[in-house]
Amino acid sequence: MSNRKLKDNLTKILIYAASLLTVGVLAWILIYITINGIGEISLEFLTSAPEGESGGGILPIIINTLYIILLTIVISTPIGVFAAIYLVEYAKPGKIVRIIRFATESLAGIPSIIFGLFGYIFFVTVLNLGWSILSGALTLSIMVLPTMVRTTEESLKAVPDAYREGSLGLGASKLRTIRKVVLPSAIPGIVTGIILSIGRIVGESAAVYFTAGMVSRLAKGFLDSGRTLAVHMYLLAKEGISFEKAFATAFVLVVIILLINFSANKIGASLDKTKV
Amino acid sequence: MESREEIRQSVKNREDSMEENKLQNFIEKIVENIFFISACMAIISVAVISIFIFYKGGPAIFQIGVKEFLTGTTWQPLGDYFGILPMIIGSIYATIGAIIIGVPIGILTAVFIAELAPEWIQNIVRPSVELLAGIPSVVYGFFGLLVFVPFIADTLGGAGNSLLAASVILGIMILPTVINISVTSLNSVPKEYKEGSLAMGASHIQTIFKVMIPAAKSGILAAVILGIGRAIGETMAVILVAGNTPLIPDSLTDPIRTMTANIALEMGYAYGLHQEALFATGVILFIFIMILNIMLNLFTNKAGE
Amino acid sequence: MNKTKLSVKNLNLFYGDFQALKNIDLEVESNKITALIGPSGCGKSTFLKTLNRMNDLVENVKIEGKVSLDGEDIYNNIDVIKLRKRVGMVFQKPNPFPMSIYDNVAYGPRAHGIKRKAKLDEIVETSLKQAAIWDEVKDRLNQNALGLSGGQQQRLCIARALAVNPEVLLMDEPTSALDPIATQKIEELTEELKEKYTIVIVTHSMQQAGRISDNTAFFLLGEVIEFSETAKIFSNPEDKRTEDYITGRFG
Amino acid sequence: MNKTKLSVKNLNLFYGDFQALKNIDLEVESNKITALIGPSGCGKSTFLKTLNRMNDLVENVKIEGKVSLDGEDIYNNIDVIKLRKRVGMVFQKPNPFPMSIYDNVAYGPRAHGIKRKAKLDEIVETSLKQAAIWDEVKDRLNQNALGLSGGQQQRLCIARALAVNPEVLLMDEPTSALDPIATQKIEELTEELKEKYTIVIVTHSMQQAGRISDNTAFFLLGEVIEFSETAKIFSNPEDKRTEDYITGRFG
Amino acid sequence: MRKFFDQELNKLQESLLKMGAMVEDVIDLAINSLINQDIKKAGEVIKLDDKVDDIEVEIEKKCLELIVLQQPRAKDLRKISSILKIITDLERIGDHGVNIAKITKKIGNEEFIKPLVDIPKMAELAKKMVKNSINSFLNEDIELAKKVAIMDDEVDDIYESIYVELLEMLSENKDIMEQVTYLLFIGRYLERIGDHTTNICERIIYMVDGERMSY
Amino acid sequence: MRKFFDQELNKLQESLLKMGAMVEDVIDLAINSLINQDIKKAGEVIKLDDKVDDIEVEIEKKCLELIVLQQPRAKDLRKISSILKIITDLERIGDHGVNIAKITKKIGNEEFIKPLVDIPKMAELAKKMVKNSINSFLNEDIELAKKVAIMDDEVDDIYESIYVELLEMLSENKDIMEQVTYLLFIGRYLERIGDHTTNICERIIYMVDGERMSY
Ligand SMILES: Nc1ncnc2c1ncn2[C@@H]1O[C@H](COP(=O)(O)OP(=O)(O)OP(=O)(O)O)[C@@H](O)[C@H]1O
Ligand SMILES: Nc1ncnc2c1ncn2[C@@H]1O[C@H](COP(=O)(O)OP(=O)(O)OP(=O)(O)O)[C@@H](O)[C@H]1O
Ligand SMILES: [Mg+2]
Ligand SMILES: [Mg+2]
Ligand SMILES: O=P([O-])([O-])[O-]
Repeated sequence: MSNRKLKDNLTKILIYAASLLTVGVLAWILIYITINGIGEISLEFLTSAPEGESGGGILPIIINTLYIILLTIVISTPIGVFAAIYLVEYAKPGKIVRIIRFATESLAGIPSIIFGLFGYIFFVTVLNLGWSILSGALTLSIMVLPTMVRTTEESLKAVPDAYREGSLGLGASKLRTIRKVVLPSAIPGIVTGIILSIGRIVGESAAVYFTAGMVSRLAKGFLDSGRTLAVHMYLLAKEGISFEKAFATAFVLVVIILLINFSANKIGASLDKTKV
Repeated sequence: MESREEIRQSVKNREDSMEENKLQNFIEKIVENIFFISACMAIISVAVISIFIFYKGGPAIFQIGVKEFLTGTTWQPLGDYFGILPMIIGSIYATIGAIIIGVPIGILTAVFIAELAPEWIQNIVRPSVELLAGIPSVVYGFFGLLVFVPFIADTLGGAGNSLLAASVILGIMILPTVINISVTSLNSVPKEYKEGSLAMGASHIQTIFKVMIPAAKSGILAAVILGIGRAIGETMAVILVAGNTPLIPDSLTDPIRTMTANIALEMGYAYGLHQEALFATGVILFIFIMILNIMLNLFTNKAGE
Repeated sequence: MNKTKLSVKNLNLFYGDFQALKNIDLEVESNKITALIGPSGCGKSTFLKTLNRMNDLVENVKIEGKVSLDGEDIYNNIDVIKLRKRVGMVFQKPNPFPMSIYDNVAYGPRAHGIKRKAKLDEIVETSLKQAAIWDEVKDRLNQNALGLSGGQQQRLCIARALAVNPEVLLMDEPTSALDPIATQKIEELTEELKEKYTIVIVTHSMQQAGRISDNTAFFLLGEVIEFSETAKIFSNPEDKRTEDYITGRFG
Repeated sequence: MNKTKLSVKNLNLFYGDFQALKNIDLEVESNKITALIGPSGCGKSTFLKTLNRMNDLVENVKIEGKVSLDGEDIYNNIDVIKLRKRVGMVFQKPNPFPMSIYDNVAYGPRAHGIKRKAKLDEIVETSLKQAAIWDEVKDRLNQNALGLSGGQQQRLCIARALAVNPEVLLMDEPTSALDPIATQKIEELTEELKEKYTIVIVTHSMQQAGRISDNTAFFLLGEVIEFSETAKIFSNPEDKRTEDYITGRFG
Repeated sequence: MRKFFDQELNKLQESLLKMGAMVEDVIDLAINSLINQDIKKAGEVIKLDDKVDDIEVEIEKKCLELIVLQQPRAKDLRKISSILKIITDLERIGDHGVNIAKITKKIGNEEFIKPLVDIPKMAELAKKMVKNSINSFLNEDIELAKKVAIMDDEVDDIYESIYVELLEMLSENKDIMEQVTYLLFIGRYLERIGDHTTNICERIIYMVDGERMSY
Repeated sequence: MRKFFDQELNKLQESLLKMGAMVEDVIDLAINSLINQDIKKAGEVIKLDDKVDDIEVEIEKKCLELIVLQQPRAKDLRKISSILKIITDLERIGDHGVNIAKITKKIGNEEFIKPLVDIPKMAELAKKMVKNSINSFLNEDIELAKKVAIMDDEVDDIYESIYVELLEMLSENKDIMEQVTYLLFIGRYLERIGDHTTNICERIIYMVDGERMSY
């Protein structure tokens, strides 16, 4: 009996230690970035363009990032949602579905550097879009497609079959059933998917680095090149140009991510129709 | 008489609605096809990616020679030496290191979150872990560069940019993947199992390790495989802390260069065979990842049964 | 003999190679409650779904034989949507849509093209009244239907089915997810509904079949072993297997 | 009066501010089947769980009063693990662990430190025999328990509970997820088990309480309205509310 | 609540009321035909009793149906099982009516050895007892039921006095032997009818209180 | 299957068997005490009948309990409801035994006007009918049940002949008047016993076949 208690207690100690470590590392990173980064943050830093080697702010870079986010979401959301609808609502179990699923999963597992390579070959070179916001967005769209498909799929699957049967049983057509009953219930999931994708886009560096280029100015259009926050930060750190500005950029990135996470939860919850 | 009139009327109504329905059926068909094409985008993407990567990188492998390319230990693009064995080994070592650090901690933390933590602590830890997942990898790299690298240099000697630093950073980076998926699969273990075990007088810890973790086994395995994928594919963070010397490391404190780093570092200025050799590195990486994906697929399919 | 509403002739149904229904012959009388009983997996739900072609949704189903509604073959050249409007269905677990009570009831009529608010209001009110739930919800029609209790939800689902003005109501174990009190309310409701509708109900509970149905069909391994008046089935069944089942000496 | 196995005195239970059990007094007799009936949410499951302290798992529970097993207060200075070994539990949904049939039954004894294979073999066999499922599974003890049918799973769960050699078996609606035939098997099993064990069973089905129990407690809104011999409760209850409930004229 | 069941139970009670009324008619008719020495009427009694038998079968069937289909419990079941028992008694009362009618036929036009006073009085009492017992059932009126039991004592007393009187008359005039035995039997039958109503009342008290009482 | 219910049903049938045996004893004892003019024994009949009454109440209670707790259906319910009816008949048979015993007391030591031949014969038959009816119930033996109904005809015939014979004797000797009426009543009671067993047999046929038959 006490043997069992001893074992139990030792195991518990291990578990607590591991958890403490996890949370500790996170806190450490956040605090470290905050302490070192917050000093450099100023209105000017946020509202001016980079200058020279190490001067200036990050406004154009923030705007480039927003461009890429917007474009990627506009491209990937309909495709992702439609694909999920097909998989959940129409596809008959069989080869084709298995292939689609496998493809989606593979896509999710492909490292961003490969996307970068591919984007570089295909969009930048073959389609001759050059280093541009559009090349970046197209590459990222493929990259976030699995996230979109999967989160939408999950939320479609979470819609009880009873709703579908109920609707069809009333004589509603399939499309109507999807539009009026299934999709509304899946909206929170879809929104979560979008927000998660935004998070990925914001944090992505390798793929963007190869496709959107690294010019530090404001992109003049979708076909113009421009670096994003993550790339900016990588370059600052890698080249050792300015650790202060790198910290500040890291801080901005982290804050954005925090905001995204926070709103993902809130928006998802507020849209949930099944909660009474 | 009246009833016959009624029948006639109802037949007519039915014919009317048949017309209406043909149109509706047509629309439904078209929309379904749109959905189908969207669903095929994933297949198309994977196919196109594979084709282009192999198309660009495949020929180089044969030009260099499969054996030379895979087992050559020297990488000197200027000298036309394109052996990527150091990079392959670097990737594998770093990944193994990440697993050794990240998996046990991750699973134990998952157990803590799913089972032991009181609700208010859970409410702190879970979002923290999600946040950990959201932090851009460059930030990790940057943090590693400024914290671990100097620390290793100071305590263990060497430059600090090393296999160890890469492993630690990757270990931390796979934590959220391992934790989140493990927690999800632990939580999806029916609470009936837990109740059943406790009701028989098994202790909570016994219950967790004898019933819940085995029941969540396939989910946890999937988490580990995804973690491996993430570690092997990570680029920017690794570049920042690994030292990037294309040599096979002898010790934990030696610098390493991973396949991903190899590509990212030199792509900017490479041309000709050099550039193709980088694409070829991508091919090898791609093959690694595909093998992992297939393994993952096997596991998750098994879990579904 | 009363008027036949649904007539099933020599029906066979296969899921792939597995024959789930064998040579079913059965006549559902108008304005009666017909109960389907039998052990789990004997094909009750499958049979019920053939009556409004909900089986069309399932893969790999093959159906032979004839099912006719008011004499008209429902598997031949008929509009499924119209059929389902005429033959409504209520499911085992209450499944109101995650929308307001009003929208739930108005869902069917809207799907069938009714748009006028006044008309919809009227339909919603009469349907809810028929389902004996109007008084409980009339002050909160705009609240989410998921906030209702299980029994209320099920009555709402019945109201929703009634809103498209069906002729037949199919119910697949409509009370098995409910507690005894809610169950009783639903049972009483069915008694009242049969004045206007023809009801076919699958039930796991023989007691329930006894309490509410006029005719009972006993299913076993995909066959209808016995079909006759409920009182007869329960007090003096013809077939040994029926007797064994209803007296609990089965298997 | 027979021997009292469990005695509950003036039990009050609160979930936060909500009082789920009010002043419960109840004596469970040895080697008898005691049924708990009452409308949904009246506190049957909650009460059952107080008997082996499964409520300890719930946040924010406050328990007052005394529950004693063979005269010993189970809320005072007692090892919960020992208690649960003595007071086993079977749940509403069959919940075999996702492991082999053998391992399921051996789980409890192993958790309590029995390691010898021969001993485990013996326990597994006798438990499965007691649960009347040995013949059905003896040739496939190493197969996954999830491959069994619902009724078999539930009997396996009973065997699993018996394997730790309890004195009392608590059952929370053990047949509500089963079809009538599986239900009957379980009911018969309980009849046999009461020779050796004391059984407390929650059931939604009054019929079931009638069929198998010796004593019945009727719960309403957290109170025990009436507790006496089952035959008495069903044929001549004292309290108007009990009468209304069991004759279906409630609420 | 349980509207349908309550409706069915009401129907059943109505049938019982009807059966009771028929049985009263049987007694009435039997005694009338006896008093008026109306053999044709006596034949009608037998026909009416057949109807009583039919309605008994019908009620019994309905009771069993309700038991099997509606699972009555507690008081509901006591009610139905009471009906089951009551109809047996009523049916028997009807039979005794027939027994009387049969004697009427045998006596035929033969003059009565004495004016029939006590027998009609008993019959009147018996009828009243039947009526009261049915009413006390319908209204669950235990007091009324107890009164019936008291009336039965009265019936028994009358029977006793008839018995004594007839045997006295017989000892004076042995020729009336046959009619005396007939009248004795009739008295006996009426007395039995009283007993049967008493049985009914015992039932009612059990039904209402749940305790079986014996008088 | 339904082991517990079947056990209970068996117990119930055993009780019924016991009740049948007791009722036979009642008849036996009653006739014996009559033949032997044993007033003490006649007193015992009344005591024994009280036991019959007790066991009837008990069986009835058990039947209702089974109905309420076990929800019997189809043949099970027919069986239980048959038992419910059968015990009423048995109880009534017991009562008739008591009636006979009461007469025994009244006759006392007074010499019989003729050697009792037919009455014991009837009693023997009646006993056999009771036994057979119970047996046919337990074995669901319709043939046997039908035989009982035939035996009842025999009983009726004997009663008829007793009646004629007694009235003849009476017309020869008017002094035996009182005993004649007593013996007539006894005949009548035995005849009623026969009727009750016939009722039981009708029941059995209904129970087995599910159709209510009338003989
Ligand atoms: N979609 C399907 N594909 C293949 N087999 C099926 C399918 N649906 C049902 N079956 C099989 O058909 C048989 C009849 O199923 P059905 O659901 O009609 O039974 P049921 O009588 O309604 O049982 P229950 O009482 O459990 O609801 C079962 O053996 C079942 O396994
Ligand atoms: N963990 C909990 N926290 C708060 N309230 C609870 C909790 N569990 C149960 N309750 C409440 O306590 C009351 C009794 O619940 P309990 O589950 O015991 O009812 P029950 O009689 O078993 O009902 P059912 O027949 O539906 O199983 C209910 O009102 C329920 O909402
Ligand atoms: Mg079903
Ligand atoms: Mg419960
Ligand atoms: O029918 P009875 O002879 O008992 O009055």
